[in-house]
Amino acid sequence: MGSRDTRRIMGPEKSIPYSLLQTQEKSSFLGEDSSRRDARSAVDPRKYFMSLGVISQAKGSSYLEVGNTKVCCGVYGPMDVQRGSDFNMSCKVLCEVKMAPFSCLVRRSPQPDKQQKEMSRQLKDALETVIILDKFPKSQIDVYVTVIEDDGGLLAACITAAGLALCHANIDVYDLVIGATVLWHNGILYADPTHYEEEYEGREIRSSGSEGGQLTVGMMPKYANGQVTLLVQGGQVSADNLCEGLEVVVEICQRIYNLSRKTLVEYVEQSLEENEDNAS
Amino acid sequence: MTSLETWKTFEPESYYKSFLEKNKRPDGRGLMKVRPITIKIGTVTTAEGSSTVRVGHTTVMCGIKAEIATPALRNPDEGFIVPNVELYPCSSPKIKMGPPGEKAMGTSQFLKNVLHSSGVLDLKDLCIVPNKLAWCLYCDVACINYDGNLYDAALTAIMAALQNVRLPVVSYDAENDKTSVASERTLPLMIKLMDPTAEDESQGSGEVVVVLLENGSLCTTHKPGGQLILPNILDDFVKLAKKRVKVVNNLIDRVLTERMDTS
Amino acid sequence: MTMKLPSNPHYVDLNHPQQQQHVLRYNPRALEINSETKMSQEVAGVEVLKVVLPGDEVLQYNPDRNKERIFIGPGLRWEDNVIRATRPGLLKKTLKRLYYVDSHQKRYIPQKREFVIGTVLKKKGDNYIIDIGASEQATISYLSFENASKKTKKEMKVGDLIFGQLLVANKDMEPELVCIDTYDRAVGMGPLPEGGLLFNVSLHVARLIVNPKNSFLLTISKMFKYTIVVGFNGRIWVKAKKQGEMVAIMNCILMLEVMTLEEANENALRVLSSFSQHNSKEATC
Amino acid sequence: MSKHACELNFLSRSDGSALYSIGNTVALASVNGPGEVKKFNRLYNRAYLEVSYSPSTGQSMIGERALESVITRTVEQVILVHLHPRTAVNVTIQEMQSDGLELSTSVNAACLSLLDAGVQMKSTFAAVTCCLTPSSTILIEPTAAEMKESVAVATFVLDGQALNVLSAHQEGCLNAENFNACLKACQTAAKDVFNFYRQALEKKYHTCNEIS
Repeated sequence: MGSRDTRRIMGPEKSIPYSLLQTQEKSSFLGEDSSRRDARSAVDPRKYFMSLGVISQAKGSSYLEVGNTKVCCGVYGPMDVQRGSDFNMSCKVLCEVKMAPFSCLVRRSPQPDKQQKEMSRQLKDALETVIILDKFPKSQIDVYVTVIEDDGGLLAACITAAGLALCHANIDVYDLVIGATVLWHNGILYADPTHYEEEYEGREIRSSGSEGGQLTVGMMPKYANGQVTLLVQGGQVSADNLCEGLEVVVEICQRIYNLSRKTLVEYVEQSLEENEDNAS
Repeated sequence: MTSLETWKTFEPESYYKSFLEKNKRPDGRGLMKVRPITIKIGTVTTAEGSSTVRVGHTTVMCGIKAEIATPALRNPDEGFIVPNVELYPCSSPKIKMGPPGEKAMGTSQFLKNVLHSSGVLDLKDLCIVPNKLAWCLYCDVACINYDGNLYDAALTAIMAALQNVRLPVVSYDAENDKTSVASERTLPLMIKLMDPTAEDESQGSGEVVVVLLENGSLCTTHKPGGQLILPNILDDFVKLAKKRVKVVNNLIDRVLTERMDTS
Repeated sequence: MTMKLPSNPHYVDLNHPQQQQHVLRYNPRALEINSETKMSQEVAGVEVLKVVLPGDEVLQYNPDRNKERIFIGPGLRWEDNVIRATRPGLLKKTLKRLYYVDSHQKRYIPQKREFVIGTVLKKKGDNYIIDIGASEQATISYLSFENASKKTKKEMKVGDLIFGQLLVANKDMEPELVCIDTYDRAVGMGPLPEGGLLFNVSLHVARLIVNPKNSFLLTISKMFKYTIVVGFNGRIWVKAKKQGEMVAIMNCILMLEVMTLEEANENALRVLSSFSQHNSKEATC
Repeated sequence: MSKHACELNFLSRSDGSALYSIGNTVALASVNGPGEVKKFNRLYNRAYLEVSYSPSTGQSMIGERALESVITRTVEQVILVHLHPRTAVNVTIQEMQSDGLELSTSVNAACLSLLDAGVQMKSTFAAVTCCLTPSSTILIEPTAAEMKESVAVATFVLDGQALNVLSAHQEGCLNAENFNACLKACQTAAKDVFNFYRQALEKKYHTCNEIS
């Protein structure tokens, strides 16, 4: 587990996850009756649950559940830049995605690894185009995302959670940013894949030239009738499949967008009522 | 900034003193009253055992991942239990990115002491085949919202998660040294019903943590410096903790029984 | 357990407050102005009461109840009508009812009006930055030297030694050094000439040898001619004709750190006499 | 009560140092008094206290860091930190030989080195470790072997004046009465430690300064 980590309690030198010892029975992408494992049709996304104000001391915070993927995001409002960094007119966005050790089937070491760094960088790119940066010169916004459980569509969930938390922190944004993921598996497009499907697709051998891949999009549905802020695509997909996939993703983002707008509006109404009754 | 906050930032002492005179706390609680606790079990499907505990605003999630390891030479028939606390920067402005700070390390060490001295889990039960195979339980406590009282929340979370752990059956045949692990997780852990509860009181500069077992015996006290206190104050803490032990334990049992009949 | 040292009149052990009294003698006029530290007589019978640890209760003092006034010197703290010690050391009481704790320290904490030896670190604008061994560096303006003026600036290189008095020294401000007294006279202060030897001792040894009643330096002066400057920050500068003599003097003074004054006296004589025979032998052959 | 031994002013380069041992646990503590402080931990109204503890064998792991934080918070409560703002006091403790009593030896060594350095303090403090054997007798300052079979181990740091509890650390399970009994035993034992401090300091102040 890397160098001896002196700041955490150490277990035995070598310990292997028991899943390696389990007999790997032949697993298929689809369930028995050729529908998806969790009995969803190819296009409809998983169940979404959103809530705001989870962290009391954060300027803005949100908690998002996409099926089993659970993500919590805290935004710490425009604060002055650390000493020593030079002056710039636009605001600096600092993103950090942290995955809890128990968030995947195989325990991840709590020390930061490549995937988390890469995801932080991608989230930073997505958010830098969303926040109106020159509204906060000489300042810095910290966005911390904690992944409690990863069951597929992680980057999309992080983007949606960050978008909600930014709005809750009432930081000026062009529009509420939403993330969505689609997956191709031998020609068929599946929306909102689970971790199992992603894993299965990732292990697929590409030599036979069969179509397959995954597309994650972060977009702002309403601003200037739809702007894509981030597009990450892996695997081999033909051009027209990609365009068709993009339409499906835009349509999914639209539906999530309505849901998150509803949550935000409800939250505002609820806090208004609270102000009234403790004001009266 | 409302006038209250300006007062708080400029003269913190007088702000807190005004509350202490009426022996209240800024969030309206009496000095001795404890924050409401809510416990949920099995909240993370990827972990063998998991729990979410909210003590007032402090929200803590504990996930237990089991792995197989060879037992240490010194005690060949014992498994491992490795508690660790991760204080994520998202939980409070005071916590910075980077390796665990003093607070996180102190709490991890505290949890290790409690688990070791309370004898809640006998490490021998974790052993599958002496000096060959043993379970190693990584109990990671992730703090989502840090608002003080981390000791109590973390300990309750681990206790609840330990009782929610389900391990697969492991069979090992000696000749061809092959271990096979059943696919579903069935086997619960043998928890000796003495789950400890921490009662910690932090008044401004000092904090006292008293951990009590169900039969009222004291399993860990931890007072790292801070305010000088008279010995009899320690007894008040012990009485206070006794009251709370019952409250928290039947809360965990209730949640466990609900879990039993649903699953 | 009060342990009384034989307080024979001629013995005066020096400590901060005493030292200030000792300093004031140089410029009598300054005496009247400075009414804050009560002048205690020349031969003050300083009564050593006992060894105290921090937190020991020295005495109860309630301003409205007991009438006579007492003074609290360094190392003591008055808190809700009880005087407690804050430093380990010998509790001492002068005749003017001034209580203080004389403790052995190596770390110098700047006190007002104390003489210190500093080394020049760098020149900053019209100030020199001087290291006096305290937690912050002292500053001295180029004007605070004898007959210094806008035009005739005192040139000091990095590493020069300077002997000055602390004009400003408290916990909230950076210490400031001056090399002139209230009449703009140097009175022995100022940059130290080349060729001396600087060494460090703990603070109580420095205070010990400066005490006028202490004949230790006189016994050394019987053997060699030397000039010596003692700073209260534990730095001592010695200059004699030959390098060997300077080292001998240094060793004699360093003996004080570990043994009592009488032992140091005898050993010093022994060391110096063997040193001088060695010189005379070398001179003859 | 196992034998205490101490040597003050053991190191020449540090402002205050003490080599202290209880039984065969030996700790060397050295203090560098209110000195220069690094820029980022400069506090405008008080001294910055830094304690670094290194064990006798191996690298300092999380256990040693927890010990460091306990000692820091204990010493911070006793030193008059407001007298020296914008300075740093660092206490370095090196465990020379450990036989179970790491915490109490290093706390006492730290106190002695602070006394040697003459840092201004509210009061002295002393740590006493006791353990409860299965036959519920209380052993003061046990060796590592005795601690292994004992049911519970408790360490109390008490202040010099009213023997109040400054810090407490207890492991192993015991009921409330035993806990109080342990506390009482430690308080009586602490008196001897304070006398030991007094003798050490008196020895130091009588030899050097005897001027007649």
